[in-house]
Amino acid sequence: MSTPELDAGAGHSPNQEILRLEDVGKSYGNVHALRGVSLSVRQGEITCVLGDNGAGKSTLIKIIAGLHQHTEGRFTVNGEAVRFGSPREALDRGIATVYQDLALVPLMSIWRNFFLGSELTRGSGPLRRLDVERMKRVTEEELVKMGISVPDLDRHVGALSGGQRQCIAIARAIHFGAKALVLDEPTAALGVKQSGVVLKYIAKARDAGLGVVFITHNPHHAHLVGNHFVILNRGRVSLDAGRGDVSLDRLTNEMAGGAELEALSHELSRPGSTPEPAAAGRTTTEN
Amino acid sequence: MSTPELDAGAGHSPNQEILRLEDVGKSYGNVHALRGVSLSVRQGEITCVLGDNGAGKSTLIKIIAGLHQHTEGRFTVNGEAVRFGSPREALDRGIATVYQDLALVPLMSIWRNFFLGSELTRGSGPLRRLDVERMKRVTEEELVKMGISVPDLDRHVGALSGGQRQCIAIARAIHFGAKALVLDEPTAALGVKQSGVVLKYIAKARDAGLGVVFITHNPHHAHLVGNHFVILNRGRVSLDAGRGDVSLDRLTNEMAGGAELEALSHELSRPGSTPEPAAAGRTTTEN
Amino acid sequence: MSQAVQAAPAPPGSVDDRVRRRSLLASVLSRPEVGSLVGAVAVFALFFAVAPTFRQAASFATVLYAGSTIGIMALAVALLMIGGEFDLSAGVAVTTSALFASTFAYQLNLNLWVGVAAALVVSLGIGAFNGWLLMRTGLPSFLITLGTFFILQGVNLGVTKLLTGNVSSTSVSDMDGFEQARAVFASTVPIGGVSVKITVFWWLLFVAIGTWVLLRTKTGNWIFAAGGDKAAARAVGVPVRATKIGLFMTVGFMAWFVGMHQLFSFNAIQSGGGVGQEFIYIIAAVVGGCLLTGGYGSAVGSAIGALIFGMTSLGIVYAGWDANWFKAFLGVMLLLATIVNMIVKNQAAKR
Amino acid sequence: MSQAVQAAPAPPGSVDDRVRRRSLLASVLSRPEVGSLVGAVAVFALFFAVAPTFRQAASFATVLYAGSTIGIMALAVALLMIGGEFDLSAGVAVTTSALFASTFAYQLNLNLWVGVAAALVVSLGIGAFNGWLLMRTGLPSFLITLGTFFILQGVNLGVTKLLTGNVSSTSVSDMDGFEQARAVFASTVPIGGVSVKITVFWWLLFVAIGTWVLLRTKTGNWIFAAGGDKAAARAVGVPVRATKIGLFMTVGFMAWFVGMHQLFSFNAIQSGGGVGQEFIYIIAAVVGGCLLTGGYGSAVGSAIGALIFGMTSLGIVYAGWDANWFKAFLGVMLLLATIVNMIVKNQAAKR
Amino acid sequence: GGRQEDEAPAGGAAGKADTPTMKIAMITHAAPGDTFWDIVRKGAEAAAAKDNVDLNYQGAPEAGDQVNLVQQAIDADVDGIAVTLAKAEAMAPVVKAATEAGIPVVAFNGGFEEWQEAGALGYFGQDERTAGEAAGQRLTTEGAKKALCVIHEQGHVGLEARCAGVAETFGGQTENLYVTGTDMPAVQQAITSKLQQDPAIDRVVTLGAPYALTAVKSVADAGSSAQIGTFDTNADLMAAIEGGDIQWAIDQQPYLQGYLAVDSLWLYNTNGNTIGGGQATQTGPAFVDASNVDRVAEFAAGGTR
Ligand SMILES: Nc1ncnc2c1ncn2[C@@H]1O[C@H](COP(=O)(O)OP(=O)(O)OP(=O)(O)O)[C@@H](O)[C@H]1O
Ligand SMILES: Nc1ncnc2c1ncn2[C@@H]1O[C@H](COP(=O)(O)OP(=O)(O)OP(=O)(O)O)[C@@H](O)[C@H]1O
Ligand SMILES: [Mg+2]
Ligand SMILES: [Mg+2]
Repeated sequence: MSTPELDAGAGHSPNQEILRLEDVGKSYGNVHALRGVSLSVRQGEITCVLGDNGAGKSTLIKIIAGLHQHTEGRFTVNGEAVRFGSPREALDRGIATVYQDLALVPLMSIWRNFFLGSELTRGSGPLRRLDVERMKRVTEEELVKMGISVPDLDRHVGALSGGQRQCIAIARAIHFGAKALVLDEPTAALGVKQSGVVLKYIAKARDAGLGVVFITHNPHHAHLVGNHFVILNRGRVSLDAGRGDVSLDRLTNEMAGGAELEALSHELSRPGSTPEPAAAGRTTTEN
Repeated sequence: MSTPELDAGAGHSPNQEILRLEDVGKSYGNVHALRGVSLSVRQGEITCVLGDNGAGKSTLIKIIAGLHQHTEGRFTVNGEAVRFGSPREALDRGIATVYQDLALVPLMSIWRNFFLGSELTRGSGPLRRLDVERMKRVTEEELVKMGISVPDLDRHVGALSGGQRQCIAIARAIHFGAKALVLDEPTAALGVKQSGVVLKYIAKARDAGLGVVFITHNPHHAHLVGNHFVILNRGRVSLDAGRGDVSLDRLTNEMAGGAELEALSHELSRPGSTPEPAAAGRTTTEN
Repeated sequence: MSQAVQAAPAPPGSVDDRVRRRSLLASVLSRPEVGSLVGAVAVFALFFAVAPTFRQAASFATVLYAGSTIGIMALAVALLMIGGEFDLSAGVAVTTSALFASTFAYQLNLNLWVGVAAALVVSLGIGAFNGWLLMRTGLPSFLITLGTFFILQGVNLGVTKLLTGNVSSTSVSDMDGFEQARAVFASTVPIGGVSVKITVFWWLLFVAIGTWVLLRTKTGNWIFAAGGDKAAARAVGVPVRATKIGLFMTVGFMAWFVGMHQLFSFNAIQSGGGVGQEFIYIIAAVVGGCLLTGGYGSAVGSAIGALIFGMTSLGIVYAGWDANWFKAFLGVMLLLATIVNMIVKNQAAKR
Repeated sequence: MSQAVQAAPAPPGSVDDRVRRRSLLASVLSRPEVGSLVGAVAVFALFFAVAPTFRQAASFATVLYAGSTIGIMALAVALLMIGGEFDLSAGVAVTTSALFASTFAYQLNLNLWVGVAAALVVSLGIGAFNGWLLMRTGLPSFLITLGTFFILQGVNLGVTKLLTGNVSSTSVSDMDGFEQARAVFASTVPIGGVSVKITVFWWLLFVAIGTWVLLRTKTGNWIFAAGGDKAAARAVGVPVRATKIGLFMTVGFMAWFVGMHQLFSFNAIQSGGGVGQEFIYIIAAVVGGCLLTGGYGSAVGSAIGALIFGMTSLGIVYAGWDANWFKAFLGVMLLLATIVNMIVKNQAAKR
Repeated sequence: GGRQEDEAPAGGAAGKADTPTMKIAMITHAAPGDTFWDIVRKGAEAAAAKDNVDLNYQGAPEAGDQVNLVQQAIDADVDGIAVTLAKAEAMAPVVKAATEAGIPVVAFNGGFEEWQEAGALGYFGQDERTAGEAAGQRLTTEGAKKALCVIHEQGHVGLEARCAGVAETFGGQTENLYVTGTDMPAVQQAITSKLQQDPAIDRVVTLGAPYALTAVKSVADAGSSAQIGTFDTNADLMAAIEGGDIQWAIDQQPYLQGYLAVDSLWLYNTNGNTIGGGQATQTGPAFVDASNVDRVAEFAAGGTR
């Protein structure tokens, strides 16, 4: 396991650029979800994409993952301009993705979901068949490493808790990501411990020389591992900075879209004396 | 809006108990998801339910919400033993819930989803009809208050981002919760700003005299607003304490199931020199 | 590589500049029924061009009549499909209702209206039974109503044979109440020299009520929710069970209505009738824009679907195309109509 | 109210004490086909008790034969349904294949095997067309294959009439290659004094292959994924498009096989045949435990479903029950078989 | 209206034979619920009652299913099989299997040309094509110009053969129209539209009594002056012929077909007789029209004509 010397704090990194988006835009019908977004992901670096709800983060990673196609701009992988027709093409270039909606098939078992689309086989010709033993073993190992206990790998994914499902999606992407790893809010449903494990994995992938795109709403998480921060705001890039150029506080403020957060935390920590919050919201049920 | 005097820090609270679970258990087939869980939710208090992934939190709130039935123990609402046959019964007692999977109908518009099951009508007899204007107005107001901009209330919920969807579910529950508010990881997909707004709402509901059950993986969030903390571990209660009895650090440690978190944060903050994390996890794609 | 902020964040809650206002055209185009409406216009234009007879008002009245007999049932089936369920017994239920009304009144020597009322009870009962069994067992409605389909088919024949000794019911044309009932269910209304069947007007009325219920009442909301996501609907307190049973009973009601129409226009009912009609109804609903998976569709759409089906099957006759190829033409026309529908929808989505 | 820790947290990754080991019985019971197997046993026991003829080995061979002709197609239809799609043209496609083989060889005076091979190409082509149009247009398969259904039905009649002047194809019994083809597709194998139709063995073989493919190959994984959640499957790189087209072609292949069986057992083919059979296939698949919504089911289940259907429809005759009530009996039996199925599943879920 | 207390029971009741109970299977190519086949069955049941026969009546439109039904009768080791050979090619092997198993087989209704080759003992009925030809001749003598032949089940051999027969002997033009027999309003609409499209049509020929009655409404709706003839009869049809709405009906005496088929098997088993002596026994075609309708109507009311 190589541990390349990283200059994590610098703006300009000497590492090779794996993914590059230039002025990329995307519309869904009459909604212009992304406009003129530029971004680059380098080998051995973690690019954090941050932003408000509905800012366009998931749309961005869906373009990278080949699920959607951009309607404007250029997208290059290893310097070559691409326009993925399907996620298969992205996977074939070593780009593995954890989607926000997880992309698991509820009625299929855990191990089948883990290896879906990249099944292990043995034998050849007409006798080529799934290597069930090995797939189960690998799945179990990977999940144990993530710190979740799933007693029965033949259980349907639909019967798992939200966090357990998320762990499977993450473990799968980490297992199959060869060049780049794209994670859309991977820690959203995760507990403290699992979140830690995931962050550790992300760091490890970076150290193994992968390019990582990490989307999160948690500035702490982002600041802990990120080399590079891109903040999206209503489909546009509003900040693009290296680790050295932003403090945690600045990041948090940028993400919250203003400084009103301080006030909030004060307000909340004094229960029983809440000052008038903007326009009373709750009414009791009627009807 | 009444602001009853709260003794948020004390273990014994004088407030009236709204919900009470005694030794409640629940099995899904061969999985015993909850065992002997006792819990009480009082008027004007926030009870935080914390715990690892798969600990049984969602199962617990589904029992409270009337979606599942407990297989063991006793569940009382306002002192009366109940066994809800359907969520409608819970709603009729003023218990509103935000489910982890949100319970939105993707092909229906935003305002229809907001009022689903509790539609406003006008006119009477055969002319009784939906009060579309008022429903749209209320929906818009509530969403604006949450700080998200949804330009077109006639959009299908299926076309919204994860966070936007979560906001709708929360706004709905807050609007309809009359006696108790149950929230299952409401801030999971939310940005920093929206999370703040949600916490503010939770505090406001408490101040208005509702009993709140708040499930989260974020110890900061929990500690900011909670009066009472229940930690679930593998279906059992492993900690049940008042606000005064636990510090944020203890809470975090309990939630992470040990002290290994410190090490992790250290480890991660020194990129480029990651020490051996337990058993190498990533292998490149093979197949 | 630190860059300056490129766009100032807009204040929260303000109007989102990313959203272009949808043109009125685009909003109209995105209604479920508009695509099929364009398909219907295309089919109409085609036959208008190739079949001279098709242009006559009298022919149009015949087409409308064909649309109405399919469309009244298709409406109920569409509502049921929006609510996420199927009813394979819908076709034979029509025959059951008609047989029951005539046999009941005949055997007991009653006024026909008593038979009509009793048949309504039976039809609603069959619907309620389907719905109840569905909710009780949790089996897919395909299986439940398939069972009812076979059972009703057998009962229609078995009972008729048992009571009349024949395979069709006895003619009711000379019984008390026949004329009034015929006026309600099966008369002809002359409009500007053209005789239009009364079912056409009933059809319009039912579609109007269906649209009102779907879009403007609680019940409509519940139907969409029950079909779109049953679990979510239940979780927010929608009475899913009652909604679905109600939908099955609506199918029962319409089956009764169409059954009465058949009874009073043909006087006697063949006990083997109705088999296969259930699919025509489903076809009309789907062509009209209903999703088979539930949660999406419209009442008007079902009417347009029925009209497309009626126009196509009669249009081929009006055009004088070779009868041997009838089904082939029908298939091609249906495919074309739905492909037009899809193109319109895609265009709408792009705006 | 601070309480002591009640249970020490278990170390991560260790065995979860909340999970009871499922008994072998419970695991077996939770397979998709087991419920229907119990249903099949119940139906078998019933007819074994009431119909003396049903107990003979020869009758059982007849039942197996009925099962095989439904079951071979039901297998392909079940695979397609697991993959999330329907094929309404499956019934008439059988007739198309048989008509094509005989007409092609007859009109051009060729060896029958040439006709058989050409029919295979045509059948696979129809399947591929269905699949391609489905993926190309994104319309529901119900509509696409409904179009094909009508078109094939029209073409069967139109072409046959055009070429032979009749509604059935000319007999092929005196053409070259007939005997060999008959041996392959429609011969009888004597086993212990009972003549068993060769289709029964083909059926077993196909079901075995189907099971192998579903459970032990990549393709099987993709079929489940494509039907269970198309979007998720695509997102992780499953070739959904190819999988679905392949499934339609499998239906085409089986339609060809059954068509050849019909051709070589009946020598001449009625152009109107096959209509309505598509639902029998779907029924068999659903009774055998396939979900209509896709993503769940089994090959063995489809076979059991076909057997239930065959046993029921023949059993009613063996029992000598009145033909007028045939459908009613069939409906009741089907409902009972599926309710037994459901009870078994619920029991399994509780363990 | 309504049920009359004194309605006579249908069918002729003869004395009962004292021969041992005989099991006979009757297997047709008809779906249940068809008027024509119901009368066939009544004839068969009348014979069965007289001959002390345990009759098992079955029908299936798909060739494969009909073959299976015959095979089942063989499995049940019946004493005789009466079968329609509308799809003679498909049925021949299983008929042979029955005779090889020592079960006498008679053919009826369909298979006028193929019954001997298939190995049946006798044939009772009316070739559909011949019946059609008779109708065609009648149309020609009436001086009709253009006839519409309404087929209520697409691809049905017997129905197609009737229309083909009409086309063959009719001097004028014949056109076929396919309608959905299970949906009466659709039948009415389709005939109406055809009459609107082609006003030259002056004869409508339907292939079943209920469809003839529906055609009456279509003719009225379309304002056409076409006359109506039909195959097969029932009670309402007789009234329509009496009232002049329908000109004639071709009666192939289905009651007789069923009766003779069963009776001949009984005779063969008890006395070695073959009705027809190796020749086909024709049961039609006979025309019912204004001239003889009163004679037939009486029995049609009982459901046996
Ligand atoms: N429908 C079900 N059938 C079977 N097992 C289930 C089902 N739902 C949940 N479980 C199991 O019950 C346990 C508790 O699940 P639950 O969803 O309550 O966890 P949770 O605490 O909410 O976790 P998370 O934080 O990941 O949401 C898990 O082991 C899960 O796999
Ligand atoms: N399929 C779609 N059709 C139409 N609009 C869409 C679709 N998907 C997303 N959008 C819109 O595009 C915008 C960006 O959505 P996106 O999912 O990328 O946001 P996000 O940054 O991932 O938000 P979140 O943090 O809530 O997940 C939102 O306004 C959303 O409503
Ligand atoms: Mg997102
Ligand atoms: Mg949960």
